Amino acid sequence: MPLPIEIVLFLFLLSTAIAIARLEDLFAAAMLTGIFSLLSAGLFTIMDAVDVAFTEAAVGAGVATVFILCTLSLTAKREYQQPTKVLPFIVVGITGAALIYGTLDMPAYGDPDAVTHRHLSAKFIEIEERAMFSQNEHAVESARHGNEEKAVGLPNIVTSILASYRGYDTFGEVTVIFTATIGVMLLLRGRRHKKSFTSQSRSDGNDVVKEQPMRMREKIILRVVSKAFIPFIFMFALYVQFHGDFGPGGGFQAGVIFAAGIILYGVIFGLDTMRSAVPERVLVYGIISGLILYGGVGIVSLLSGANFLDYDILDTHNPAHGQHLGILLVELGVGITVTCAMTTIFYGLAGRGKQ
Amino acid sequence: MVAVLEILSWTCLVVGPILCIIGGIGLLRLPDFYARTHAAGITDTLGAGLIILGLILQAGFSLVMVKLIFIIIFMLLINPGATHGLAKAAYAQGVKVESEEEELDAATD
Amino acid sequence: MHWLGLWHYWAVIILMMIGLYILIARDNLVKKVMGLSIFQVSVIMFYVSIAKIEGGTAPIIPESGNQLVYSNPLPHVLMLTAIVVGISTTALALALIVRIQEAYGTVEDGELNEIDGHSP
Amino acid sequence: MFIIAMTGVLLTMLIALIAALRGPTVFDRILAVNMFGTKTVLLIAVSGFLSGRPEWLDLALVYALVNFTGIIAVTKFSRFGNLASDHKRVKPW
Repeated sequence: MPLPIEIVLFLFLLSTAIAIARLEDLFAAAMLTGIFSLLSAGLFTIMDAVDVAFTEAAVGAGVATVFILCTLSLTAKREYQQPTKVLPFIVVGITGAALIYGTLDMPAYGDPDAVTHRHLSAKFIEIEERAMFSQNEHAVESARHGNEEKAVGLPNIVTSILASYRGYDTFGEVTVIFTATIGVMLLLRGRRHKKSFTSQSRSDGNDVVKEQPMRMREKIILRVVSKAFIPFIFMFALYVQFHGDFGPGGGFQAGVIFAAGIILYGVIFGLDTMRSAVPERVLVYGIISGLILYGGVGIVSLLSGANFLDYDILDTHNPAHGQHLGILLVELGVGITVTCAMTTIFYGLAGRGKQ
Repeated sequence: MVAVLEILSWTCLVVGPILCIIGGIGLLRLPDFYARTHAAGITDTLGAGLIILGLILQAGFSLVMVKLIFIIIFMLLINPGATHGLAKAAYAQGVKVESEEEELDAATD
Repeated sequence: MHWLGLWHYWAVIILMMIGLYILIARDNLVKKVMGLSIFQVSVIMFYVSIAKIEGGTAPIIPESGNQLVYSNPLPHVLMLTAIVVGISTTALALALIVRIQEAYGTVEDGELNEIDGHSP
Repeated sequence: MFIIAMTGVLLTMLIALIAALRGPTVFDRILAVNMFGTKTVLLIAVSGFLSGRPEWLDLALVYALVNFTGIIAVTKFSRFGNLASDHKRVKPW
C-alpha cells in the first residue's frame, strides 16, 4: 500500500497557512513562511517537478526569508490586533466555491489522457527521447531531417524547453527580474529623508533590538563554520549551473544559490565587509552583462541568418553542438543576472537601515 | 557480505526514525529552551545521520553515495553550528533555564 | 466517483483562498505580502499538479535508456521562471513598503487611510 | 522498509510543525524550523529511493546548504533586529 504522503503534506501545508493567517507576531509568521516553502518544495518533488522544487527550495528557504526579515527590521514586528471580519470570509468562500465548481470539469489528477499532455509537450518529449537514444550524430541528424523538427538532445527536457524551445519567453522573464531590480534600486538607493519615522518611534514592547557592542570572538564558531561552508555553496552553485543540462538545475537555481552564499557572508560578517568583498557597482554591471549575454546570443543567431535565439546556427557543422553551446551561454547569462539581482536587492533592503 | 550490509542498512533505517521521533517528543515535552536544544540535537545529528547512513549502504558505490556523504558531512557541521548560534542568541536575550529556577525555588522554600 | 480524483485541486484551492483571505482581511502590508506569496505558491502547485501523470517520473531522460513515462515538462518550465520572477516582484513590493514606512510611519492599511484623509 | 523510514520522518515533521506553531519563545520556533529543514532533507532523500530514481539528491543538498542561510539570518535577526550590522559593533539606526 503506498503511503498517503501527498495527503499528509497537504494537511501540513494547510495548517501552516492557517497559522500564518492567525499569528500576529510577524517574525514568527516569517519563519512559518520558511516552513511553508520547504513543505511545498517537498510536495513538488513528490509530484515529479524536481526543477520547480529546486528553485522553490533555493528561493523560499534562503532568499525570501531574508528579504522579509530585512523589511521587518525597518517596519513593525507585530501587526495590530483586529476583529475578525465577516465580509472577507464571504468573499473568499464564494470565490473558493466557484473555483471548486470549475474543477469539476477537469480531468482527474494524474490522468495520462488529459488534454494538457497530448499536444505540445508530448511532441517535445517524443523528439527529445528520439534524439537522446539515437546516440551517434548521424542518427540525430536523420531524426531531424526525417521529422522536420529541431531537437536539442539533452537529458533534462525542462532545460531544453526553458532555454531553447521557449527561449524567447525566458528572455522576457529575465528582463522582468532586471526591471524589478532596477525598481528596488530606485526606491531604496536614494538618501533617506531627515525627519523620517523609524520603527523605534512606535516600539511596541516586543522590540528585540538592543544596542550592544559585540566583539569578534563572540561569534567565532558561526564565523568558522560559515567560512568553511561558503566555498562549498559556491562550488555547488557552479555544479548546478553547468550540470543543469543533465540533472535538475540551471541558471535560475544556480543564481539564487550563489546569491544565498553571498548573503550568508553578508549576514555573518556584516554589510560593510560584504561591500568590500562584493562591491555594488560590480553587481550592477553583472545584471546588465548577464542580460546582454542572453540577448547577444539571440543577436548573433539573428546576424548569422537564423531566427532570434535559434542556436542551430552557432555551429554550422553540427547543429546539436550549436544547441548545446547556445543553452550553455544563455543559462550562464541567466545565472549572472539572477545572482547579481538578488544580491543587489539584499543590499538595498538591508542597507536601508544603516544610513 | 551482501546480507550483512542489508541487515546493517535496515537496522540504520529503522533505528534512525525511532531516534528522530524520540527527539521530537523531547522537543515537545522538555521543560525549557536549552533542554529542548538537546532533544533537537538527537534528531538532527544521530537520527538523520543514521537514516542517511542506511541510504548510503543501500546505494552502493555510485555518485548517489558521494552526494549522500556530502549531505551527512554538511548536516553534522551545520546543525550544531546553527544550534550553537541559537543558544547563544537565546542566552543573550535572557531566556531562563526553567528547571534550575524551580530547584532554586524549592531550595528557598 | 470521478470527483474523488480531484482532491488535489481542491486542496490547492483551499490554500489559495487562505492566501486571498490574508490579502484582503489583514491590514498590515507585510502580512499582505506573505498572503500574496502563499497565493503564488498555490498557483504554482496547481500548475504542477496538472502536469503530474500517474506512474510518471520527472522529465529527465536517464542514461540507461529505459523507456519511461514522464510527467509533463511544460508547466514545470513556466512555473520555474515564475518563482524567480515572483521573488523579485515580492522584493519590489517590500521596497515599496519600506518607503511607505519612512513616509507615513506606519504600514497598517487603516492608519494609512486615516493619514491620507479617507475614512476606512 | 523505506516506508518505515518515511513514516518516521513524516511523524517527526508533524512534531516539529506542532513545536513551531506552539513554541512559547521565538527561539523554540527557530529550533523547530531548523529541525523541520533537516527532516525535509531526509524526506527528499528517502522519497528518491522510494520512487526508484535516487539521482536527484542535489535537491537534498541544496536544502542542507541553503537552509543554513535562512537559520543564520533568523538567528541574527532575533538577536540584533536587523541583518546589516557587522561583527565589530552594532550601529544604532
